[in-house]
Parts: sequence; structure tokens; C-alpha cells
Amino acid sequence: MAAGNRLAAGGRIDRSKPLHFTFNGKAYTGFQGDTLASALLANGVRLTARSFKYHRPRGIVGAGVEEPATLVELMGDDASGNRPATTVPLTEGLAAKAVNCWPSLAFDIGAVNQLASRFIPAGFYYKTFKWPNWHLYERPIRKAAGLAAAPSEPPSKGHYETRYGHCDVLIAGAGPAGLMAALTVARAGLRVMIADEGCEAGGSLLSRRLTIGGTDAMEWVDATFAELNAMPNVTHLQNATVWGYREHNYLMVTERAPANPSLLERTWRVRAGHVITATGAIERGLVFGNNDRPGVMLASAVQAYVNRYGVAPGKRAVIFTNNNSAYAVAADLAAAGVEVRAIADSRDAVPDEARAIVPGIEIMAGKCVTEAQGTRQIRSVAVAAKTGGSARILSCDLLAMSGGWNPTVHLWSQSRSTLRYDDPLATFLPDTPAQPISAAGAANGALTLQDALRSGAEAAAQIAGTTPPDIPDAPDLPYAMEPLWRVETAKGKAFLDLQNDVTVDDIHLALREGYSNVEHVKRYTTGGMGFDQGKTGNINIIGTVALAQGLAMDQVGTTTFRAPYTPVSFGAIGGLREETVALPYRHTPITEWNLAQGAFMYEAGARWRRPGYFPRAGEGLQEATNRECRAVRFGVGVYDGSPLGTFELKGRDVGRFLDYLYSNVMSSLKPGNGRYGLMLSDDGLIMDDGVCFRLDDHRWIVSTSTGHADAINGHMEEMLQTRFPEWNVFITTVTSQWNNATICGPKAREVMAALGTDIDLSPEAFPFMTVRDGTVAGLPARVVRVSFTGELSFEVNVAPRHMRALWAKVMEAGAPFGILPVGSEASHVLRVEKGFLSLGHEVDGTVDAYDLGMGWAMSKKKSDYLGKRAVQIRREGAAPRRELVGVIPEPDRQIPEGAPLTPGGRREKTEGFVTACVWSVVHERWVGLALLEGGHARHGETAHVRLKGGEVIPVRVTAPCHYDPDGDKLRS
Amino acid sequence: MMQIPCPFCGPRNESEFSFGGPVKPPRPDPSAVSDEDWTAWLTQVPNPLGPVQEQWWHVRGCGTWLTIWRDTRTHDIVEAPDGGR
Amino acid sequence: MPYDVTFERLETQALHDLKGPREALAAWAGDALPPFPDQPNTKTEAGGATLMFIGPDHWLLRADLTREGTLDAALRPAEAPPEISLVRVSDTLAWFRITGPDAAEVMAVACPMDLHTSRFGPDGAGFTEAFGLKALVTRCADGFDLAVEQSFGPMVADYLTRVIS
Amino acid sequence: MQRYSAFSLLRHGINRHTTWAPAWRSPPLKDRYDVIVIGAGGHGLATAYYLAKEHGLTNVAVLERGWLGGGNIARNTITIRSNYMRDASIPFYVKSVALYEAMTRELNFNMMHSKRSMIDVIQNYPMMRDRRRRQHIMDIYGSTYEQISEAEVRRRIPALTGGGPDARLPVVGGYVHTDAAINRHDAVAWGYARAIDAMGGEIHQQTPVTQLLRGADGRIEGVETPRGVIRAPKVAVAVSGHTTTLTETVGLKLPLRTMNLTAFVSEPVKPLVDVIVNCPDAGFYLSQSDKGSLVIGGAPDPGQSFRRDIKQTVFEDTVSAMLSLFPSFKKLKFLRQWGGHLDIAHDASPIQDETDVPGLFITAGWWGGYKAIPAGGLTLAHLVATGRPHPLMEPFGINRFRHLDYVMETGTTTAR
Repeated sequence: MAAGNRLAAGGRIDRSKPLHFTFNGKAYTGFQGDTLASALLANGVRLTARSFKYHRPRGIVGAGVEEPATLVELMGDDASGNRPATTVPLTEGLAAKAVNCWPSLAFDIGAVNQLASRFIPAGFYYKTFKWPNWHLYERPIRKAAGLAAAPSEPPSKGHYETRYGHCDVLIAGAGPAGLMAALTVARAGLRVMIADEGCEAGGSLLSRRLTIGGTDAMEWVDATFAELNAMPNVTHLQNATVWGYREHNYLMVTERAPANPSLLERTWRVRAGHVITATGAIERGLVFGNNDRPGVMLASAVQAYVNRYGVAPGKRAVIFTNNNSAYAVAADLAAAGVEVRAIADSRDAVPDEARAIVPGIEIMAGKCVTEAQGTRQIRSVAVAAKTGGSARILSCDLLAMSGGWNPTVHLWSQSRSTLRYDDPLATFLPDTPAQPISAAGAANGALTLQDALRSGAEAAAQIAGTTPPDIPDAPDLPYAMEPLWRVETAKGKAFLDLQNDVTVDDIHLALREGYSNVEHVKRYTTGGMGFDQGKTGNINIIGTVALAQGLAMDQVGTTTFRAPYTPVSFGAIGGLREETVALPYRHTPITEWNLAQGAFMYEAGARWRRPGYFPRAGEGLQEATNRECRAVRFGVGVYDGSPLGTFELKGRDVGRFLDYLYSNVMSSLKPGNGRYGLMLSDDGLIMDDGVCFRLDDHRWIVSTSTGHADAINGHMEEMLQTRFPEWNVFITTVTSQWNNATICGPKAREVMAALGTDIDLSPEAFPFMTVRDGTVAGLPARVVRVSFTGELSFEVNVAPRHMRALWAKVMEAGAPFGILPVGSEASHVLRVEKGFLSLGHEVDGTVDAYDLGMGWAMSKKKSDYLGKRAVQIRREGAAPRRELVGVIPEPDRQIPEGAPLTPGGRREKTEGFVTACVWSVVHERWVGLALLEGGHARHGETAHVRLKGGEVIPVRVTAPCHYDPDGDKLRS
Repeated sequence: MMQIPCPFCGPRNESEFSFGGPVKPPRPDPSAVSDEDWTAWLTQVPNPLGPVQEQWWHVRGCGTWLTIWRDTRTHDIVEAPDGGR
Repeated sequence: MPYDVTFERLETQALHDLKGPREALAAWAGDALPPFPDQPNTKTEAGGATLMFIGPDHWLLRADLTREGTLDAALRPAEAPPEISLVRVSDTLAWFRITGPDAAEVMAVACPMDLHTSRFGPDGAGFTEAFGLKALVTRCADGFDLAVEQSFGPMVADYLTRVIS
Repeated sequence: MQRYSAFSLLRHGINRHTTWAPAWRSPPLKDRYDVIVIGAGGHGLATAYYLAKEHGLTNVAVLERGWLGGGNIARNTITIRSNYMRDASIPFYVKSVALYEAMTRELNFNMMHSKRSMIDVIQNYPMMRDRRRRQHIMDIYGSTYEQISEAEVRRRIPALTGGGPDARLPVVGGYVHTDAAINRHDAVAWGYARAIDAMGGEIHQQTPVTQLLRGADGRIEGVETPRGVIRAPKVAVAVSGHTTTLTETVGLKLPLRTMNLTAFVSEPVKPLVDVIVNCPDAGFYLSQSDKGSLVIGGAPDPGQSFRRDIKQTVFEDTVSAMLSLFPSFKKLKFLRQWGGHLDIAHDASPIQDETDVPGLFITAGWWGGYKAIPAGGLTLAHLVATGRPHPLMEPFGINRFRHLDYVMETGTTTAR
């Protein structure tokens, strides 16, 4: 291997499985078990990124989700942008490139921003780019922003899935604390789910050289999983991030590599009785001059590369720390044969136990790195006393820094549980839980192995109600630290947020300009608002603000932790809900027949997919609609009315119940008869119109409009259950128990006769608004004489299992009479000709029954019904009413639906609008309906439609009914 | 996604329910109240920063209209403020 | 491997919706019904019919479609007293049977309810949500029966096909 | 006020930016003002600005519970538009859009106002009718709305590759509202704050009002805060979501309820969508910020809520609706989410009026109130200063509920 940074032995990589990959077009080789980051380091690639604003050279800083510097874009089948290189598992053929640099990583034109950096401090764009306007600057700025390009195609194969999960205890994190907790609750018989974000379980143990119970810690991990996986009450999800913590202990877990090979990713929505966050801790960086140069890395990341991946990220290392944990890193580096020049420790007193594990390595107590030197790769660092003074230059190609540890409290905080600032650890720790949640291990501030194991066991035992198990012996270096928020003697740009290029100077500028709240600082400087959401840098920002303002850390406070913990692909959230199942859809049994006829189908309320019209060759919407309308007006048509909401009501009190729900009186209906009615809300607004039929003394059928069926069902149940629980009424939804073919037109009775029925069809025996049960075409049927077209109609209801047969027989029996199927468009025309109202057209939430000329539907007899009082109050007001009228365009032309009416057609406040305008096949001209101020008194007048652009169309105002005003046809 | 206790079915996912609004005082007799009281009853609902009593319809379950007290700050389902229920 | 399950759409089942006090229903139609289940969202079976307790004072009787006429005759919906309601609703539901080792996994994609045997036993039967719709879930041998409002049948078939592909 | 310009950046850059003055001061809190505005969000700040600018009222304190600009102005989807349906609404929003367009120069603060059109993507015929209805009435008030074909929708939004003829809801066309824009919400808050400060107004952060105070004559007298009682003959409440919490302290009930509306953003990516995309049938809208993130919003949560979180169901509905039209976004990543609470009036239209407590003014019910900020401030300042409603706000008085004379912009009440 070219650069030879791979150690001769060790690590959890499989050296027998080499993998080929490219980065920025150049070919490299790594091993199974590598991440892209470890493989790049193994190949000696140090410059891996350019920064967002100044385009400074950057390298790999971390080893996990905290990575702030190296984001890559993956290409090919894996195409996705903005992936931290540290979280991309290496696969054969992987192709990656650095984001945010042009034309190339080594020669990046945007780097000129470095020269201008003095003039583009935090928030500079608020102060400039104003002349002549923002648009001049916006396009190039948008291009410069935005990191990676978005994938241009959806995944070519596989799909995403979302599913539900349930458990007694969900454990986030399979490190030492999480595993110990899982073992404890699983042995107690609870249903356990353990989810870990890594490719491999073990958490920090993967990167450290530790023993548990006298053997290698990873052997303990393997043994623990062997026991857990043998238990039926344990679900283990690896490569699975718990990223969202919702109300009522509902959590989101996304698996990136589910066992089912059809699945790209799978999201579990888990309802957990209790949650244990064993999410570990993230190391924070230190803030000194040029702390962003390639070769400056988190100490824990260096440790991971050496121990887990068998990679030496440098040949000569300096350690800079304020705590003990970096001493173990120094020891591990030395053991791997890397020269450790010195450990600069900002503490004046270095604990003996730390000194003891780094024999032979120079320890510079009370010293800080003030500056990293070198541009594309560090060459040396300057070390000086904390208080200043002359610096010593140490040549090195690796600086491992450790600013202490931040427990990963993201999930804890998302659950609304509180945090407290802990002085000894100089960090925010879990405090009061707001939901059934516990924190364990490093996530709870237990920063040594033995403590972490104990903390996991204790949290779990408390939930299970058992005594904690014995903790195996697990020696570890005790943890101690002294906070160092920034090196005050730093030289050069000292970065707090590498991803958004936020420096200490930026924070100071924000404070100087009055942006003093930490939320202002964050927004003005954009610190902590990058892809990494400030996982390594936020606390240093808070520390810098606290120092500058002379406040305590908890007075400054944290910014809010919000989901997701790490970014999640939208595909994994949407799951299978895509394409045809993106929204529910409903079919009647004759959908296939409609499609076979070439019907133009679309959704028309309540998720029903229905035929709009049935075009024949060469016909458009208008021609087909005219033909269907003519069939109904002059011959016969048939309409599938199945989607109408239908309810069977039973009981002694149905009559008075309906009297309360409808504005007119229903209780006086005789068996076999029906009535049209309006249902109002108590606000006096029209909720629905429908028809009630009384079958016998105690059984009724209520039908509602298609679109409101579910809402009316809820409304009826609410009134019954909450207002009149003592009333004897039962409501059963029978919408799908009855399908219907509505045969309508002057020849409808002849078609009925041809179908064959035992019902007497004569108008005397079977008048309008009555219902009869019998057989039609040999099928058990309920026939209702209602009409939504103004023509003689028979609504033939049968069970859906018979609907196809009925339809075929209707078409057959109707053929000699020229029967045609009728779609929604023709139905619309027919009801407009007739002046029948339609919810959503004439009823738009502003009109009442009187406005619609239906004052007869507002019962005067009933002392109370829903909406009565509200309508009275509203009508007593002074506001002018818009009333339903017919309109005849003069000259004869179509008026767009919704076109406003204004006084004289002038450009001023409207006095109404045209609700519908259709080609009338009986008048052979355009006719319409409108809501017009004072319209009832304006019949015969001319009103004016004003179109966009100023065109004015005069319309003659008429009564709303354009056809058969006396209703002779529908009663015939 | 809350978990709502249904008196018939036990705790169920919020997605099985349809929100039915906060519980208002009983509907006054419309013929016995002033216009002002009537419109106030119609248009005003309790909007507390804290527990609110509200109705949910278990539309995808047993069909029950039920009442819960829910804290609008946290979405926790709580006992009634007076400790009843 | 993808989920090890099969699903089939069952034919129409004979269904009667029964509402009212249990005693009144038993008095009217007791002989035609299996014993009333005591626990909410459970079922009892007898003589080829299943009686499910699906809501307060609310039961659903399920049988093979061939028995629909017999049950109609026994239940006499049109003659029942006002204290109870009996309505034939056979056509309102579309039925699916999901069986196989991974049946529970597929149900977990569809349904938010905890169907673990400790929570939803062999006699479990009740309405919940599936694919965002109101759905009746019952256990059957080696799996589950899932029923949704009949007009949504094609959509659920579409969805299930996607889950198992 | 220190002028901001490219030249001033150069000049201060030479001094290493140590010579910038604070954008606003933190003056001592007095115990009496002419007007107290509660809430240093968009509407409160705009009101204080116009009180000073239009009416010369500068003895004004804006009291803010948290940090200025930290209310809903920090939690919205920054969409500015005027495509409404009713005579009552359109002219108001037309005015607001015009004020936004002039704001960068007026405040000498770059709002990054990006007039980039909103395209309503229509996927069903009933919605086409609803939108068609708007275009003619909008024209009367000078707002633009043009129908475009499906092909044109796709040409202008190349990433929109879903919604084909076999889709669950096929795209059938669109409407373009060219006046629509996005801008930078922080700039609006900070720009107003700086201007208020320069004209002599005061902004007091971390000053929560715990109680409104009423005099013996029933008039408003002032407010109580942890920093003491502050008196003023006029108090304007501009605290979206918390209006009733405050007014109930003087026994005032209002037809308002508080809801949570969530939004979320994607990872930042290179330019992908150049317009604001609104999909009313699918139920979501999105735009791409200048920083590269897609900003996405959907429906409100069911039920009242003061919790600024996201409902997983609402979130999933929004995401799958988006993916059905933008399938390539499946591999795009979700980066951050938040919720904001706002109050909605019984008829879902805003309320701006003097209340039954003389001297106490409210501006509330701003459902999508970001776009209304400048005009809402202009009209409230007019009302507070003159005692008469601004003509643009006349239809939105509180008395409409006494006559049940609702302004039905959405065609529905919030009865639930």
C-alpha cells in the first residue's frame, strides 16, 4: 500500500478482503471493516475537504457521527451527498468525492475567500449585497452554498419500509453500559430492544484496549450478544440509529442495513415502556490557532484508527489535552509504534495515574498548543504556557486533541428531560426525566468502564425491579479534567465550528454588536447549525460566550437539541407510502368496467376514484359531457352513485335525533317516504345536504354527500354519545353494503320495466321520494326515487357482490333505449341546469339556507336544532348577503368558474362570483349559477363579471333553476 | 404520537383517533340565553396553557367518543385538575 | 430474504352488525349466536360462526357466506325490537389472510397495535388501524385475518404486494 | 445608526471589526411608557417600528419573554405571498408584500428578499377550481396568479418528476404567483430592532409579562413583570400562541386556540428548486433557502398545543406527500425539525382590534403570519396611535364574532 500508514497488524479489519474504491477519481484500496475515512488515512490521504466559507483545507477530524470536517458525496448506486467520511462503511467499488470545492480539492478557487476573510466576518451578508438588490448576488451565493449536490435519481432498486415496534425497554447504544443494561432487563424477562448506530456493536470498546473480567473486552461483547440473541424477548438492531424521541415514549429508529435484502433502510416507530439512553459521549476539540488544519484530530478518533482500523494517522504525534483520557491514546499510539513527541496538558497538575501509563513520553504540564503550523498538512505545533510567553515548536504530522467529553444527551433532551451543568466534568448531564427514561454509562457521565457497566446494570435493575448483577472487573484510567474553552494566546484563526467556519473572533463580533443571547450568537454566526449540528463544537461556543460575558455556563444555557440525532434519509421516513399508495384510494365494483370503457377517471371526494366522463374516439370533455347530458335529458342514462354515504339508523328516538341534526322536520315522515334536508353546524353553516328515508317505525336510512360521509358519521356519533346518550338510537354505516345504479331520464321507467322487477313502477304506486324493497333483474334490491338530475330517476341499490351483474343487466336492458353511462362532469351540468346546489361550489362556508333560496328547509316549528340560533343572529346583522341566482351570459359564452362579479364590472370590491357555468343541452347555450349580493331581488337585472385583465361580461340575473322549475319531470 | 387510553380498548395509538375538540361548557338552551352569551359559547373554547379537557373519537377502533385531560405544554395525559375522573 | 409470508384475499364473509344490550340481543337471537365474549376485542366461535366483541354494546357476527341466509332468517333484522339493532353488513368489509413465519412482521408494517401474543392472544379480535385505514384484525391459524372497508380492498392488496415484494 | 454597506465592511475590516456599534442597546427599564408592545417577534417589532416611523411615538417599550426574534419568526417557513381568495384579505397581503420588498433599503439591512415565484402544483380538479377562482379576484387588487400547464410546471421545477399520469394524484397543472418571495427571518427581526432602537424605542429582552393590569375605570394600566410593574395607557399584545394566556389575566376571553405547526429542513445541497413549491392536494410546501436547505412545511397537529415538537404522523404524511412528487428526494436527508405555536381564530382569519378592556389591543390569529408582519405592524400601529382601525384591517375586528359574521378565507371554522 502506497503511503503505508496501515499498521502491520491489529485492528478489526479483515485483511483477507481487500476493497477497491475511488476518492476524487483516484483509485485506492482498503479492507473489509474500514470506513472511507480509515481507508483514506491508511492510504496517506490527509487533505480530504475544503471548508464551507473560507475554503480552507481540511482533513479527517473524528471517527464517527461527530465528524465536522470531511463530508463526501457518494456516486453511482449509493449516490448521496454530505456523508461524513467517518460513517461510510467501505464497500467494493465505492466512489466518493469531496464536497464544496471547485475545480478540485487541491486547487480550490473558492480559497480566494481566505484572502478576503478579514472583510467577511460573521453576518457580513446582512450588511452588504443590498445594491441594487439581492437578486444580483443571490445566484452565485446559492451556488457557493449548499455543500453537496442532491442525488438526481431515486434509488434504482430496493425500497424503504416503516414499521411499528413495541417493547418494555428500548436501549439506545450497545456499548458497555447498554449491553450490561440489556443483559439485566432481558434476564428479568422483559421485552427488550437494543439498537446501536455502529456497524459493529461494542461502542467505545471497539476503539480501546481494555479487558472485562480478565479477558479482551470485545470477547465480553461477543459473549453478551450470544446470550441476548438466544432469548426470544430480545430484538437487536445493529447499524440502527435512535434519532427521534417523541411524546409518550415513542421513538424513531432507522436501520441502515436491514436483514431483508429488498429493503434499503427501515424505520421502526417504537413504543417503549421505558428507555435507557446508553449513547456514550463525544469528545470535544480544543480551540487554538489553525486548529482546523489536516492532521489535527480528536484524540479518541486517533485511538479508533490505531486500535480498530489498524491505521496510524501520523508518524509523529503531539497530544494536547485538558484531561486524562488522552493519556490512554498516547499509550496506544506508542504501543503501535508511533512516535509521541509530547503531551501538552493545560492542567498544571497532571494526575499520577495518567503519568503512569505513558512512561518515556514528555509531559508538558500547564502548557497549551497555541498554533498548528502548516497548511495542507500540519508540520509542527507551537506550545506555550497557558498565560503566554515564548513558544516551543514541536515538529509533528499529527496532533491528537482532547477537550474533555460531552455525554450524548441528545435523546435525553429531545424527550424534554432536563439537563444540568456539572462542574467537575464541565459539561451538561441528564437531570430530571420528563418521560420514562434513564441515562446510563458515559451518556450519564460515567466515563470509566467500570462505572459505565455499573451504571447500565443499575438503571436496568431499577426498571426490572431486580437487584443489579455483579459487575465484572474492568480496569480503566480514572477520568479527571479541567475545562479549557479556548486557548487565550492562540495565534491565527481559532475555530469553534469547523463545518460553518465559525471562529472565536466571530463570536466576539456577535457579542459586540448586541447579539448577546446564545441563540442570537448561534444564528448570527451560524455556529452549530451545520450538518453535524455542532456535536463537537457547541459547548466551546457556550464556553466562549460565558468567558466573554463573565457568566456561568448554565446561565448561558444550551441551545435546543432537536431531532434527528443524525440526519436521516427522507426515504426511510416515507417508507412504503409512495406511488399508488401514497394516499388511500377507493373503488366501486365497476371501476374495472369504467376503465375498460375508456373513462377519464379522477378523484372526486373522500378518496373515491370515479369516472369524470366516458369519451368516445375523437371526443374531448365537452363533447362527451354533452352527449351524456343529452342521454339523460332526452333518453336515459345511468350513474354509479355507490360512494354516497349511507347509514342505517335504528331506534325509538331516531325521528327526534334527525330533527335535531337537520334544519327541517324529519320525524313526521311516514314509512316508505323520504325527504331532502340540510344539516347545519351550530355555527349555522351548511355542513351537508342529504336525504332521509323511513323504512318502518324504527328503521331509517340517512344518506349524505360522498365527501362528508366520514365527518357526518363522526358528528352523528358525537351528538348521540355525548349529548343524548340516553336516546334509543343505533347508527350503522352501510355505505359499502349498498351500491347503486341510478337510472335517470324520461325513459328510466321503461328500462326498469325491461330489467324486470316485482315493484309496481307506476307514479301512483311508487311516487317521487319513496323507497321500495323488491327484486330488480332477479337481484334483491332497494329502489329509491330520488333525483339529483331533475329527471325521473330510480336509484337501484344492491349488495356490492351483485353490482357488476346489475350494471351489466342495466346496460343490456337499456341498450334499446340508448342508455349511456354518465360521469361526474355530466352530473355537474345536470344539477346546475336544475339549480341544485353543490357543496364546495355554491356552499362555500359563507351562505345559509335563505341565501340559497331554501328558507323552507329552516323549520319554524322546531324550537331548537343545530344552527338555528346562529342563522337568526347572523341574519339580524347588517352585513349584505350573497344570494344564489341563475346567470345567463350575454353574449353567450362560457364564464370561468369562480369569476367575480363587481358593480358595473369595475375594478373594485366584488359583489359575488359565478359558482358554475355549463353548456346547457336543453337551452343550447351557456347557463350558470352565481352568488350575488342581494341577488334574490335582482332577477331580470344585468350584473357584470370582471375577468383578469379587465374583460367584462354582462350576465342576466335569473332564478337559479334553468330547467323544469315546477319539477314535473322528476315527479313523473 | 400519543397513546390515548380508550375505555373499551385500552391504550391505543393516537392515529386510531380523530380529534374532537376541547370540551366546552354544556350547550345552553338557545332560546334562554342572550345573543352575546350564545355567540361566546359558540366561538370561544378553553385554551389553557396546561391541562385541557378534550374529546377524541376512536374512529379506527371501537367508535367511542371519549374524554381525556391533556397537558398542552407536554402532551402528557393527566388526571383532571381537580383530581377527579 | 424477503418476508416469508403469503397473503390471499378471502371471499365475502357473512357479517351481521349487532348493537344493544347483550341480554336483549341474547334474548332475541341467542340460539343463532356463539356465546358472548366477555373481554373487549376478543371473539368466541361456535357452530362455524364467530362472535366478536368490538365496541361498547357492539358485536360482529362472522360466518361463511353460505350461512348468510340462515343467519338472516334467525336474526330477523327487520322485526327486531327497537332496543337492539341487527344489520347485515357482509359486503362492507374486504378480507385478507396473511400467513407464514413472518406474518407478524408484515402486520407490524401495517398496524400500530401491539400484536405480541402476550397482548393479543389467540382469541384477539378488534378494530385498529392498518395502512392508515380502519381495519378489523383477528388471529387465524399461522397468521392474521385483516379486513378493511370493502372499497379500500384494491388499495390494501396493492399495499400488501409492496410489503412482501 | 451606523450605516451598513460594502464600504463600511471594508473600513471596519481594517480595524478587525472592533469598531462596530451594537445593533441595538439595552437601555434601563423605565416604569412608564406611552405604549407597551408585548412580544419582540415579527408583529411586535413591526408595530413598534411603525409607531415611531408613522406616528412619532417613540416612548415605547417592546417587552420580550425570551430573546428578540425568538418567537414564531424564528420558527416559520419564510414564505411571503398574497394569493388569497376574499376581498377582505387580498389587499392587506398585497400591501404586506410591497412593504417587504422595500424593507432592505428602508431598514439598511439586507433581508435577502428573494422574489422567486410560488408555483401551486395542482393534482385534482376540485383544487383547480379553487385556484381558478382566485386568479380573477386577485387581479382586481393587483396580485398576480397565472395558470400554467403541467409541462410548464415540470419545466420550472425539474426535480418534480413524480405525479405522472399513473400516479395516485397526477399533476394536472399549476398556478404561478410571481409576487411570492422568501427572505431571511432573522434579518427582519434584527433590522426592525436596529431601526426601533435608532428612533428611540426600547426593546427589553428576558422580560416576561406575567399579568396585565387594569385600573379601577376598567382601562388597561400596564403590565407586571419579574422586573417590576411597568405602566402605560396603551398595551398591544403581539404574542402569537400566548394571546389568551395573557388576556385571561384580565378575564378577557377570546375566540382563539393555540396550535402547533411544524416545519423541517433537509441537509444543505446545491441549487435544486428555484421557486417556492406549494402542493395543496398533497399537503405540503417547500422552498430552498439560500444556504441550500429545503425548508418544508405541512399541516398543523390535531389538538391544541403549546409544545414545540413535531407529530410523527403529520411529519410522515408530509414526507411521503413530498416524495410522491419528488422521488429523488428519498436519498436526501432530513436535518432538523421544529414546531411553532400560533393561535387560530374561530373563523381561521386574523383578529386585530382594541379589546373590551380599553387601551388593550391584540393582534392574533395570524395563521401563516410571517407574510403579514410589515402590514400587520403598520395597521396595529395605526390602531394604537389613532384609536381607529386601519382600512386594511377593518374586516378583521373582534366584533365579527358577535354577529357571527365570519371572514371565511378557508371555507371552514375551527369548530374542532
